Amino acid sequence: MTKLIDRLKANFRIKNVTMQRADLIFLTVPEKQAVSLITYLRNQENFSHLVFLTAVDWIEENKFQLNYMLHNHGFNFSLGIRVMINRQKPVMTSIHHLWEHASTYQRELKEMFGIDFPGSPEIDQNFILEGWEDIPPLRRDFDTLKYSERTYFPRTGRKSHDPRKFMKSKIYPEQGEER
Amino acid sequence: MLKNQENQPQKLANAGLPEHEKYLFCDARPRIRHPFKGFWEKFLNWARANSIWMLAYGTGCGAIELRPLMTARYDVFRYGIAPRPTPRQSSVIIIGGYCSVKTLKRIIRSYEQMQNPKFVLALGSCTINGGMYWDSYNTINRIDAYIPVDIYIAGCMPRPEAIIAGFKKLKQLIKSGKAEGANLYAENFDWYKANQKKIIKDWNMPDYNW
Amino acid sequence: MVEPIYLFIILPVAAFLMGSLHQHLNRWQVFIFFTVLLFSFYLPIPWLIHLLKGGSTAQVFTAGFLPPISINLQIGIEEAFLMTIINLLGIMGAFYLLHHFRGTVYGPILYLVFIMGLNGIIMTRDLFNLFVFMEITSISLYSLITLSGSSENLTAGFKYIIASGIASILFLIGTIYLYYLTGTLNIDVMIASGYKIVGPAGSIALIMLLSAIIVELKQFPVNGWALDIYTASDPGIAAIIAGGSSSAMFFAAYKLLPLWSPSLSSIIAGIGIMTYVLMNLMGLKQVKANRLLGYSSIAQIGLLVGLSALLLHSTPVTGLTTIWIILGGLLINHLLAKAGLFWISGLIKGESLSSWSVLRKYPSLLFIFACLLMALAGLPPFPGFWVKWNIAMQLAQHKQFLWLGFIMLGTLLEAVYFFRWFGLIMKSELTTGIRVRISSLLPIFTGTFLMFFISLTMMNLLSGFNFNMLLPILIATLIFALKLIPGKLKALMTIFIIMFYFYFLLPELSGLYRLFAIIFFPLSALFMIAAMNKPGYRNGYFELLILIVLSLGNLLTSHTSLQFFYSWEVITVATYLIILRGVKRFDTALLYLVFSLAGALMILAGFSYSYAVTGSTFLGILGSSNSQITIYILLVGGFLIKTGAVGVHIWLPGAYAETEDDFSPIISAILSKTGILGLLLVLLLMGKSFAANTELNTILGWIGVLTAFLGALFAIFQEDLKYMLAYSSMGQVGYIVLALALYSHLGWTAALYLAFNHIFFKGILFLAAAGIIQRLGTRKMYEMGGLINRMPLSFLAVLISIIALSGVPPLSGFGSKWLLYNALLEKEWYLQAALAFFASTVAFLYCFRLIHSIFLGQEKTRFRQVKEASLWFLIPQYVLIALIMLISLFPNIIIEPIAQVMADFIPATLSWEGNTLMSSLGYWNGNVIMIITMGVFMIPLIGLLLRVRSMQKVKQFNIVYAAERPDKPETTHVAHNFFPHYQKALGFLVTPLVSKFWAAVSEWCHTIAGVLRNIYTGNGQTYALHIVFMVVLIYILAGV
Amino acid sequence: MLQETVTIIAYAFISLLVITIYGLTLNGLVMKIVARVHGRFGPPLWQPFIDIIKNNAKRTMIYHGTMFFLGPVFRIAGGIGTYLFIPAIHGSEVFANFSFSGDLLLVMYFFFFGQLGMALGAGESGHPYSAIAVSRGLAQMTAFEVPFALSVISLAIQYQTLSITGIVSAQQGGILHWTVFTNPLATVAALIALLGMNMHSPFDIVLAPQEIPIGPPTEFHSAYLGLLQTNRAIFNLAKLVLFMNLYFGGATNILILIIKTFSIYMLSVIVGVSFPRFRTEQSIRFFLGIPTILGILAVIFQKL
Repeated sequence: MTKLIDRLKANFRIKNVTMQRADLIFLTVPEKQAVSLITYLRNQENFSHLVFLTAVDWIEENKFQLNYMLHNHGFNFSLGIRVMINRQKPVMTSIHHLWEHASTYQRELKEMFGIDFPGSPEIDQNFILEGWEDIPPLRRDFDTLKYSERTYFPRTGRKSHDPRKFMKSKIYPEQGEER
Repeated sequence: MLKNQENQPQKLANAGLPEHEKYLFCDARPRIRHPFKGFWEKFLNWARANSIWMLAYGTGCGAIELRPLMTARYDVFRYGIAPRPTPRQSSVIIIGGYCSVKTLKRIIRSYEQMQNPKFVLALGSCTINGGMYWDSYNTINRIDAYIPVDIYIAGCMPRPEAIIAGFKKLKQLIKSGKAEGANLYAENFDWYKANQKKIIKDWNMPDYNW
Repeated sequence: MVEPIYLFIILPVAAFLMGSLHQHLNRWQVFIFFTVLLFSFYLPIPWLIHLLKGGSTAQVFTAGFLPPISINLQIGIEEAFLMTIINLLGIMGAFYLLHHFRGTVYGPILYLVFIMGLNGIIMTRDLFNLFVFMEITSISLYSLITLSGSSENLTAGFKYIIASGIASILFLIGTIYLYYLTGTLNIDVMIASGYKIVGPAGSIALIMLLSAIIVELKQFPVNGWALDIYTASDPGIAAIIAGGSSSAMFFAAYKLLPLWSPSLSSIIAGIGIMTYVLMNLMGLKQVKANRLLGYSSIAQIGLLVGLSALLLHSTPVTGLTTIWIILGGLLINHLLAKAGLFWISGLIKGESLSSWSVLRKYPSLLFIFACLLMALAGLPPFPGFWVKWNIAMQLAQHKQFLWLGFIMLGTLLEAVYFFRWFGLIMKSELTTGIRVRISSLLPIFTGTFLMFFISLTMMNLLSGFNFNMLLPILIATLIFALKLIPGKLKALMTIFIIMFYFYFLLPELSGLYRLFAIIFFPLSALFMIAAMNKPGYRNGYFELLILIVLSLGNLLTSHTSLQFFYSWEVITVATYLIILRGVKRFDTALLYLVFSLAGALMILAGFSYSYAVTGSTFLGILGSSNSQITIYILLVGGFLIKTGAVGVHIWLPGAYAETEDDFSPIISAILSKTGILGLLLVLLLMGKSFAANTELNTILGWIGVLTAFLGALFAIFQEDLKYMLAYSSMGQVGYIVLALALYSHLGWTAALYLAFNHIFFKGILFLAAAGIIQRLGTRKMYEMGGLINRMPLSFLAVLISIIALSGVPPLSGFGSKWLLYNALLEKEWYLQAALAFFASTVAFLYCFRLIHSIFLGQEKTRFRQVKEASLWFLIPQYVLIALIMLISLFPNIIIEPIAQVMADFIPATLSWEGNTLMSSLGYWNGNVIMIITMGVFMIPLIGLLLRVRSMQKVKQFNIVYAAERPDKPETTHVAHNFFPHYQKALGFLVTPLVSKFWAAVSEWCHTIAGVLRNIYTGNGQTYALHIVFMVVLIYILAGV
Repeated sequence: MLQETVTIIAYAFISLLVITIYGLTLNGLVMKIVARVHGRFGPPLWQPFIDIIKNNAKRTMIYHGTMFFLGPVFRIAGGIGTYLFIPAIHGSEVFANFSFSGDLLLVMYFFFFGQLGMALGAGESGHPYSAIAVSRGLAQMTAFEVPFALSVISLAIQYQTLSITGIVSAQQGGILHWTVFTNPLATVAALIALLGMNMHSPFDIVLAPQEIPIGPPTEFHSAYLGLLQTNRAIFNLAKLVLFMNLYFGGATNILILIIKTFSIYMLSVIVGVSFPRFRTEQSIRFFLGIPTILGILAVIFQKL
């Protein structure tokens, strides 16, 4: 697999190669090279399977990290591709022409993170949330608790317990409530 | 007990629908249907209590608990309870656990398509106060803000025995003439509708799904 | 009376004068030309009158000698007649050619010589003289053809001169031999001394002569050169060749006919009729109008030759008049019609068949064209029809059934390409390119008018004048003349005329015929109310309708099979034209015509066979004991085609569905009953001892029930509303056929009850369909839906009619089913009963699909604004509903008269007990059933009505849609491919095997025609080779 | 005359009432039996009565249009009519119903009256499932009517009458005179057809509770459903009584009627609980296969 990485490094600006497991490597490419790298992997290196496409919100660095997980069934080997994109203007090139189902992931990302993939089919349609009007809910600056309290008529008198401690106090009350 | 509705407008605006679709849906307002009085109503309530048809619609994870109810182990058919595939013919809808906004829309539709008298049985903590999803951006916290609930059954999830107990309680309510959720809904229709519309943003259906 | 010899003086003198003095004559030239032609036309007329009055045949002897030394001319009735028409054609042709001859002097001269030659061929009784006149004709003709000097013309003329040269040589050698043997050149003497023509020399002489005549007559296969002439030469000249030269040559052959031995005669007959069939077969492949006409001309001459050989040899003297009329009629029919067609072709610039569509801009020319085609195809009211009828009768009388079959095949093929052409003209794109000149039009119109006149004469001669037979045509013409009256008024007039006719007709009819009169007249008048709906003049529609309906009356009143057949053909043609009016593509109408004509030919064959054995065309008894099976098969087969029985049904759906919406009810409800009438008549007239017992009835019954079943099965898979109804009609008529085949009182009562019921409900359905289609502009059922709110009245009508159709009590349909099953069980046709029951349950499927897809389900957005169907459609529908309700409540008012009529033929097995109808197996009281059904319906209805206050009326999208909302009405309406599971389970039964079969038949015909056509290479040498081959072949066949 | 008419109508009412009560009880009993087969207790015997009362006690109803409104009325009129044209008990004046107005053919065609009306009502609801289910139901109906028709024809040959009363009286005088013994092929063919008519599994794709919620009645509720349920009891029993009359010697008193109809019904119930479901085209092929051949054989044997 190191050969593969070497081959990739010859043509692409690969950084942060992390060997997660024997069969899983993560690497980072610049936004500009991402799609050509993926296309190369799919067509030349037999990474025929797009396992998933997700995002991570690095709010502190003002970045979104896109994770493309590709899988090569011949070697039973997965390759994670990290792409850091701008958080202020989150736009990424769509890869639905490579895998049709990528458009579903992209719709989800559009809805949950607000990352746009121009040209992806049905990208602007509702995916899970019907008629969401607030900022995308999986961004870290979205406060779900506040939203829930504001929206969903919270019932008063609700109490939260740490299940472990609570059950312990229920089952072994003689040990005392708090330790 | 129930207010009269004479002073309210009889037609609904159906503002959520585009203009060219308005003719496709009925725009009548639900009306309060007053029960009979005395023995006759008691008799009818007895029949209603002993023939409870529940809508076979699993709205959440709790639906898994309904299956054992109908099979040999718990056999709710004994109590005159039977599943029914269409809301038109059902008399009780069971909210099976957590309820997202998307599901709520379908619940409202199904509930409104049921015929008066109709009852609601809500299972699990999530329907009561959100349960473990209480701070989620997409799970409602309490179902009774949106449709009138007759019986809450606590638990996460409630066991079939608990559900049977809930049904028994519902039967008592019906027999005593206190399960008038449908009329309550009609009476406080605007309040319920406002709550529903507050969270369902793309309201692409009529105000009342006849 | 002018001596005919002057003809041979005046014509050449005039030609000589015109040739030598043409610089001085100028305009007088035309005058001389026509005067001379007029003289030649006038010359035979006094002779003809004289001879018709019973005068004796005149002989002209030249140079004062008597035969065998002299050359003599003869003017008998045949000669006078033929000369009259040929010279008439000559004048008309000359008139037409006037334009063509302008600027040349040779044209008129050659023309005069040519005419003289023709007259000579006809009149001369001398073999050598015949040769001379043939040479004169061919040389003048060659010059006429090559007059314009184009290379095409020259090639064609050259081929012609080669062929006629070979023919001349053969003729000359034959003549020399004959002279050697008999010592004379006079034909009469030669015939009289026929015993001398023996031995190898004699037979060779006859064969040579025969071959020459066959070449000159352009018989198959030695006619390649002739086709090129027809294609290449000027249409005016082609007309003269097709009409004049061929006729004269035919007469030469006719004269020589007694010379030949019977075996040679039969070779001639064979060659003639084969020519007729094969030329018509090859005509199928033609795309050029003139060549097509050439094929047809050759075919017609072949028919003439074949017939004369067949008829004259088998009956030397007796019945000669009929044979003369046949041959003369055929000749004149061909002559005028073909010349007319060639003349029209001269007006049109394009060569291809479709370029004639320019005629659509000239309705009168189009009318003439249609008349000429019909005349050639042997359809009434033209001479061709009478000829066709008499050919069949005569050939049957002489037991020439094989030849009759071939001739019928040829007729059918001819009709196919002619009417395909007509359809092409009516339906292909309008072309431009026509030059209309008065001088060209005059002969065309005169010819057609003459044809009507001759047809009348022939009718007079053959069957006696019958005003009734003309009445429909006269009234239709009358209405046609009132061109500018609005359509609505015409519809009203039509209705009144029909009812008036009915009023006068009814007292003349009795029993069965009266029932059919009720079917045909008041009900079709009722359906015609729907025609009030359409704006505009609708020229042609009402004329044809009234032609059809009044001819239906003639069917009922006809006493002879000729009258019946005449009206039958009129109905067929008029229906074809009316279908062609409505359809978008001509093939549906063509399919209808081809199948109908084939059926008509079968009927003709049946009638002629019956005539052959009984010697009478009287419609009282058909056939005698040993011929009944054949007659039964022929007639029943013919009528089954009309009913659209399975196997020959492929014309039906298209014809019923594609025609105009307000004609569909008439054709499907009423005209389908003509087939039923025919079947019933066959069964009645065959004689009870045969018809009641024949095993063929069982086959007929199976055909009926299979039609019922497959019709229903086809219907359920149709997406098109009218196609569904059309297939349904086919199925329902299948039940009627089944009931007729039972030959029992109960069965026939059931049949007529079914017929009435079918008219009622199918009328409603087609009318309702017409109303819906008019409003919606589509025939696809899945595009409709939810129309119950927009068209409640139509909905109610359709609802009632489908209940009546499906046979659900309490409406009238159940009565028909009850009668049918009782009859079937009584006759012990158990499996048929089961299949009929299956068919009636399958009918439920399309009934429901019909009403659901159109009226129930989701209303489509684009049809929200449609209004109720037009009142003119609703009025007849509701009259019919009233009738259905009436016969449902009181079934006896219709069953009793039917049962009484049927009891005249077969002892009754039905009995009445109050309102209860009893058969040997069961009982049924329609009245009580209706009351009980109403009762049990009212009780729950009242119960439900008590709850009406708690009800909320909702809209179309307020449905339980799995907790979703429907997206669009178009995607929510379930209508397309409504019975996919049926398709999976029984779809294999509806594979269009029958269509494939007939398509294969048509394909094979075309392929054979294409292969045969290859013998005409266009090369003169090949054509010469053909002649040699033919001589050898005749030599071998003659067996000397 | 008037008195006669009134008497006949009164008798018909009594007959109808008895049969309705019996029919509903029979439905309850069958539910109970099915439950026992499943290893459950099942609902009480009188559950169908309660259900009908409850459905009629619903306070609101909706309607889509006139035909929707009339659909259940057609259906129950069809059920009642069918029953009333069949003589229920041989020799009894009360249970002779209106059998004087028509014969077996009338009954066979009156079967369709309710189905057609119901199909129309379901059609007007505009619900796609209704249309799909009607299409399936009608298709299946055409198929099972074939063996039934053949069987009836065989009977007509055997008894030379189409009158039901006539057929029943021909079977009197001992168990061996019943059609089931004298004409077993016809009986078997008809009983298989009955499985289809009763729309129990394996022929219940019309109602298909999971895929197309209960088929044609998807949109029907409240009092409509009450009518439909009542009809189910009556129509069901009408069919059973017809089969009893045709194949099992009829009944001379109400007890025999109950025993015989119950036994006939048990057949389809037992088959129903034991077999999985056919798709529509499979059931069409099935009915046009062996049962039809049996029917044809029955006809041929009778004709011989």
